[in-house]
Amino acid sequence: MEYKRESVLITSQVKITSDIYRISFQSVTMAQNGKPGQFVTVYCRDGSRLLPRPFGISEIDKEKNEVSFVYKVVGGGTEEFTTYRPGEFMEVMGPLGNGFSLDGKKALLVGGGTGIPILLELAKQIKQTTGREAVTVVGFRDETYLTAELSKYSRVLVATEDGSKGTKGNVLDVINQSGLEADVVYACGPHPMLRALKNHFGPLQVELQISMEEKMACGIGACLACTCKSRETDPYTKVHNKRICKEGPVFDSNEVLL
Amino acid sequence: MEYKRESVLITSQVKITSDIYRISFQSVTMAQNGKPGQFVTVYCRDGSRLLPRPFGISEIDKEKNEVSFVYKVVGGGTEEFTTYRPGEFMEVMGPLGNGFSLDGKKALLVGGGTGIPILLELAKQIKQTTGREAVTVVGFRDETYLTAELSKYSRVLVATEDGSKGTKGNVLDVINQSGLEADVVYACGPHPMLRALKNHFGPLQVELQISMEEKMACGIGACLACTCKSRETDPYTKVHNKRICKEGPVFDSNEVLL
Amino acid sequence: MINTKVNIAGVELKNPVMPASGTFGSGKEFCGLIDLNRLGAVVTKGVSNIPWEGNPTPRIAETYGGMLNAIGLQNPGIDTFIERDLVFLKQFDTKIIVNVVGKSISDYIEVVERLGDEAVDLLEINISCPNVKEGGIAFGQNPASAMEITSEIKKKAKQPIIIKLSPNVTDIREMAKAAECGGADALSLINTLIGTKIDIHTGRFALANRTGGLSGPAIKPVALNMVYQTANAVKLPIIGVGGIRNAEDALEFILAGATAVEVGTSNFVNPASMEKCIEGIERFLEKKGISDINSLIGTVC
Amino acid sequence: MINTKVNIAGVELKNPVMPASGTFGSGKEFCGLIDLNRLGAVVTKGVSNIPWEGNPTPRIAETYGGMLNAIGLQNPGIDTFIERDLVFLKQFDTKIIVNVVGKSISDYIEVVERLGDEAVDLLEINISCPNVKEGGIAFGQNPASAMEITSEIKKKAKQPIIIKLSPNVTDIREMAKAAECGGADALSLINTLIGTKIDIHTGRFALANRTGGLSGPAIKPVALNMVYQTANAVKLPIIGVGGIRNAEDALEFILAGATAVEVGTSNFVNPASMEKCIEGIERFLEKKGISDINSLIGTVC
Ligand SMILES: Cc1cc2nc3c(=O)[nH]c(=O)nc-3n(C[C@H](O)[C@H](O)[C@H](O)COP(=O)(O)OP(=O)(O)OC[C@H]3O[C@@H](n4cnc5c(N)ncnc54)[C@H](O)[C@@H]3O)c2cc1C
Ligand SMILES: Cc1cc2nc3c(=O)[nH]c(=O)nc-3n(C[C@H](O)[C@H](O)[C@H](O)COP(=O)(O)OP(=O)(O)OC[C@H]3O[C@@H](n4cnc5c(N)ncnc54)[C@H](O)[C@@H]3O)c2cc1C
Ligand SMILES: Cc1cc2nc3c(=O)[nH]c(=O)nc-3n(C[C@H](O)[C@H](O)[C@H](O)COP(=O)(O)O)c2cc1C
Ligand SMILES: Cc1cc2nc3c(=O)[nH]c(=O)nc-3n(C[C@H](O)[C@H](O)[C@H](O)COP(=O)(O)O)c2cc1C
Ligand code: FES
Ligand code: FES
Repeated sequence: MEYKRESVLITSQVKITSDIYRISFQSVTMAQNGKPGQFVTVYCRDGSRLLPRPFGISEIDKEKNEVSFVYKVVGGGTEEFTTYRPGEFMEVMGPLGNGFSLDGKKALLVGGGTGIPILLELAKQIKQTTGREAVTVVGFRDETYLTAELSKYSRVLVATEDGSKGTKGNVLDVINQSGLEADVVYACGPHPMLRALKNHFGPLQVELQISMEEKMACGIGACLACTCKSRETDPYTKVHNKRICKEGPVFDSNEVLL
Repeated sequence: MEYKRESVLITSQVKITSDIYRISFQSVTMAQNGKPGQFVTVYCRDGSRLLPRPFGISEIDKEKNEVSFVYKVVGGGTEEFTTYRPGEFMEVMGPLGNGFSLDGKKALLVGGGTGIPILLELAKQIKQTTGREAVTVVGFRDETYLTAELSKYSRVLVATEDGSKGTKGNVLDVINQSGLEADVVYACGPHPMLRALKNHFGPLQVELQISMEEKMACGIGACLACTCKSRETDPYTKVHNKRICKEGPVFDSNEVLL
Repeated sequence: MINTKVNIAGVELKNPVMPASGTFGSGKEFCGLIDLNRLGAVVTKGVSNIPWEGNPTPRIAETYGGMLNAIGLQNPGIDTFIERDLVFLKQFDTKIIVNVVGKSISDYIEVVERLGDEAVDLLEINISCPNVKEGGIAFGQNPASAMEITSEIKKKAKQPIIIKLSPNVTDIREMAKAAECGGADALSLINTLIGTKIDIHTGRFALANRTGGLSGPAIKPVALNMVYQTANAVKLPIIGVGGIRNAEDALEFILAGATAVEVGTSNFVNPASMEKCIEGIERFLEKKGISDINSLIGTVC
Repeated sequence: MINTKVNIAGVELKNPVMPASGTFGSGKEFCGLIDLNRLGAVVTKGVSNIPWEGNPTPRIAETYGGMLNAIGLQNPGIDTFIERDLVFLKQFDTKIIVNVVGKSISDYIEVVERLGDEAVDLLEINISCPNVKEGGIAFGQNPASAMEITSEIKKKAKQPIIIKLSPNVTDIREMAKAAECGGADALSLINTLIGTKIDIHTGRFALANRTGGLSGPAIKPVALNMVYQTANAVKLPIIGVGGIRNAEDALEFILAGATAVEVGTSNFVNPASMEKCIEGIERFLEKKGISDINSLIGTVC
């Protein structure tokens, strides 16, 4: 088994927008086994919060054995994480889930909100393995983030709802306006965005890999908390409920109900 | 009302034995209103621990508005407190309870275990107000602490169970051996010690003020968690259950059942 | 202007937040810590016809996210209560709810009758204390007994009566319906869940009474479900109690069907809990553009 | 040498610690995290006669010191279970306890009969799941139904049967006695307490199923009390469940009268919980100079 639960050393914690932070930590297991699209779960120090918080891996440095994720403060757990300092330890399990499958085809990356960070490692590995830069379309409400980092590995197009940066509108508006095409689309973001992408690329017969979210308890496939309705029967219970933490979080968009 | 619940600035945290710490913090209310024998309650950060932890005030610096208490690590709460650092804040309520009554009489101070620290402020105030040094008898299992500080304000006699320092035995052995006499005895420590003191000084008609402990929830007299059996009816419910947090923690030894 | 006034059996509270019985005494000790005038009401510690001594100590024990208590209803009895506590409480601009306890129906009635001509707004009849041998929960775990005591008290009570229910039952709706049939004007729930704790080092129970009542945030999901179930089973106004720490918790109970809420254990954790709750509710209504809190009651879906 | 072996209805466990049903799958996912050979037994997720889909998501919600779940017993059914999960579990040097669920008595019996010739040590009959409409808790809140299903299953079972009780009852002792009368060989308790949570921002329940089962350290005092009450009401061996996090918690249950314990929610908080529990128990016995864990069972006073 490739995942472990570890007490990991925090190497950096950076506030990157008003409510989004990036935290990096050291883990041989997670750095060496981790893939873009996989996630880690983080355990709170405060005993009143029991369940692990899942976060997609945003960057992997195999040489330094360092893994990063980017999180938005939305509740007690993420609030707590902002107090962690480099040099301290935190409890993490990973790498978990399946991750994106990279096959060298012409790729388009699409992200919205907190779905954006995981595209970073993906863009990096696509560039490293294929030598080509993918196109990345990212949508924000107003405040943008990570676009500079993404630009190191891909051509970045931005949409903001209020039009303060890039195209006014959403990622679909950018895709339509720029007439973006691809052989495979990787997407992570809110359900409405994923649904719109499915409606757009489905008829075009373009492969669409989407990353899904659901509340989790175990994070490793044992509790059946995090299922989604799937077209095929799931390998575990032979019904049509795939586990997002195990068979996912990345699914072919044709495979799951959105 | 003289007590307040406040977020107080921690000014120092010192480890004084293998498992005993002193923490000092700033509070105008507690420094200005606090008396020897009164206590404060400290609230944990970890949400799984709800109830305040009571600690006797060990020192008060009215000029610096600084208050200290000394605590032994016995469970989750006190374990947590050891991680607090100067410059951080902690939640404290106080000053609570009645405190010792000082009346200028010839005093003997007797303490055992974690009952010792509160004698420090008491010894100091006795010296300051009467100009005379009281005698302080302190009993330990093995590792001694605070004896140097107590010596600044009183003549200190030590008992250790293993005989490693001072008299081998307990505080009563010291009192008997040294033939200590007094007009008033102030005592804080385990029940067996308090009982022995009562048996010794009771027949001699010596006033004995003892500080009691009980599990507390409110710390301010509202919940009736912390009662002890009393000879007189209590002012609150008119039965015979005085509240240690309100009518106490200091009682005349004749007043309460030990 | 936002309306936070709610109505329990004809009594208007300026807001839906009040202390849970037994966690606030009669308010005196909290006086310098919070402003009693801010509260929708004050609910007093349980009062009996004569003084009660309560249980031996230790009476409480902390548990994970909660606490156990077995105070055993120590109280000064109705005489001292009227002379002292009620006089004290009347100074404040808040409603007064007296929690009534007894060993027998006639005990309860004695207290209720003594309060008949006093400036008390509501009576909360505690048939759910798990920490006394007679009375208390004995009435609260059986629908027939609950109905009987309710109707007997209702005959004599000059103030509207709130029946406080125990969660230690198979179906809270049956108990609620029994109280409704007996003539209750309102319900409050939940009292504590029966629980215990053992000190493995001594091999003894942590409480002198062996068992106690579990309260605090740990029990909130249970309380919230019972309030929801009850709100859909009876027509009476409901006061939600159990683990409420802040406005978010209070609003959950209101959405589940409570007209008002009581804050108990959280008063020990932070005496400012109730005030924060009230402010938080106001802020929530403002932010959401809801002009009347009553429009939220029971709207969960 | 210290003895940590305990005996449940004739089956000897190397130590009293095992996972609670539904929190450990059939063990596969925990394989790289802990050593299954260390466990006294493995208790599987509930298994039914045919595959069950379970409830819609969200199926869980975190609560203060606990969690709610409404998985709804999704499982592959007995065929896949025997072919895959049982084959997997047989590799390990630990006892196998299969948690059995059904919508009707005959559903339960079908599963029990299918397991008759399998290498299963004990059957845990789940009559206490609060998250399914039929079956489950319907049998677990009524003594007569509990007795009936127990005796019907007992007639067909080749392995000893453990009846898993629900805490959502007025008097757990009555339910325990009913199971005992029906022929149960052992009892396990508690399953989850019914609870709910509301998202005040959306005005909707946090769970698609509206209500769920509350588990985790929050409920430990309730579970411990029920184990204590039950141990004093019946002669059957008891497996204690509810909020156990560590050796101290486990020992509390043993002092209260449990012969063994199940660790549930804590497996999510720290997969190493059970191993730590086992080590902690060994250390405690050594330190206290207790040579046999059985001498501790039910000794609280
Ligand atoms: C596979 C996966 C990858 C994710 N990657 C990221 C990421 O890269 N960056 C990021 O900011 N967020 C990510 N999320 C969402 C993130 O897990 C939640 O924002 C976080 O758990 C909130 O914790 P909290 O304590 O602050 O919030 P609270 O609302 O207080 O949490 C309460 C409970 O709900 C759960 N929860 C709340 N929101 C979510 C959610 N959206 N999805 C799943 N569980 C939730 C928490 O884990 C916790 O158990 C991801 C979620 C999943 C499932
Ligand atoms: C008036 C008073 C003054 C005290 N002064 C001191 C002091 O100066 N120095 C010192 O080291 N200790 C003192 N104590 C004891 C101190 O309160 C406990 O050691 C402390 O609460 C333990 O907390 P914990 O979380 O580490 O232990 P845990 O055992 O985990 O605590 C669990 C619960 O039990 C309570 N508790 C545990 N032990 C005691 C105890 N002995 N008395 C009351 N409640 C307890 C805790 O407050 C908490 O609610 C005093 C107690 C009282 C009542
Ligand atoms: C220390 C203590 C004393 C209590 N005394 C009473 C009481 O006298 N009468 C009563 O009806 N309920 C009493 N209760 C129960 C509370 O009013 C309330 O129903 C319960 O604690 C659940 O709410 P909480 O979780 O907010 O504390 C008491 C609770 C505690 C913790
Ligand atoms: C996610 C989850 C799934 C569960 N599934 C089952 C089940 O299939 N069968 C069963 O008898 N109990 C089930 N339970 C109940 C547990 O086995 C246990 O009785 C309960 O959670 C209390 O223990 P805990 O506090 O240690 O979790 C489940 C509990 C959880 C949290
Ligand atoms: S979170 Fe447990 S199966 Fe996915
Ligand atoms: S702790 Fe509440 S009365 Fe003393």
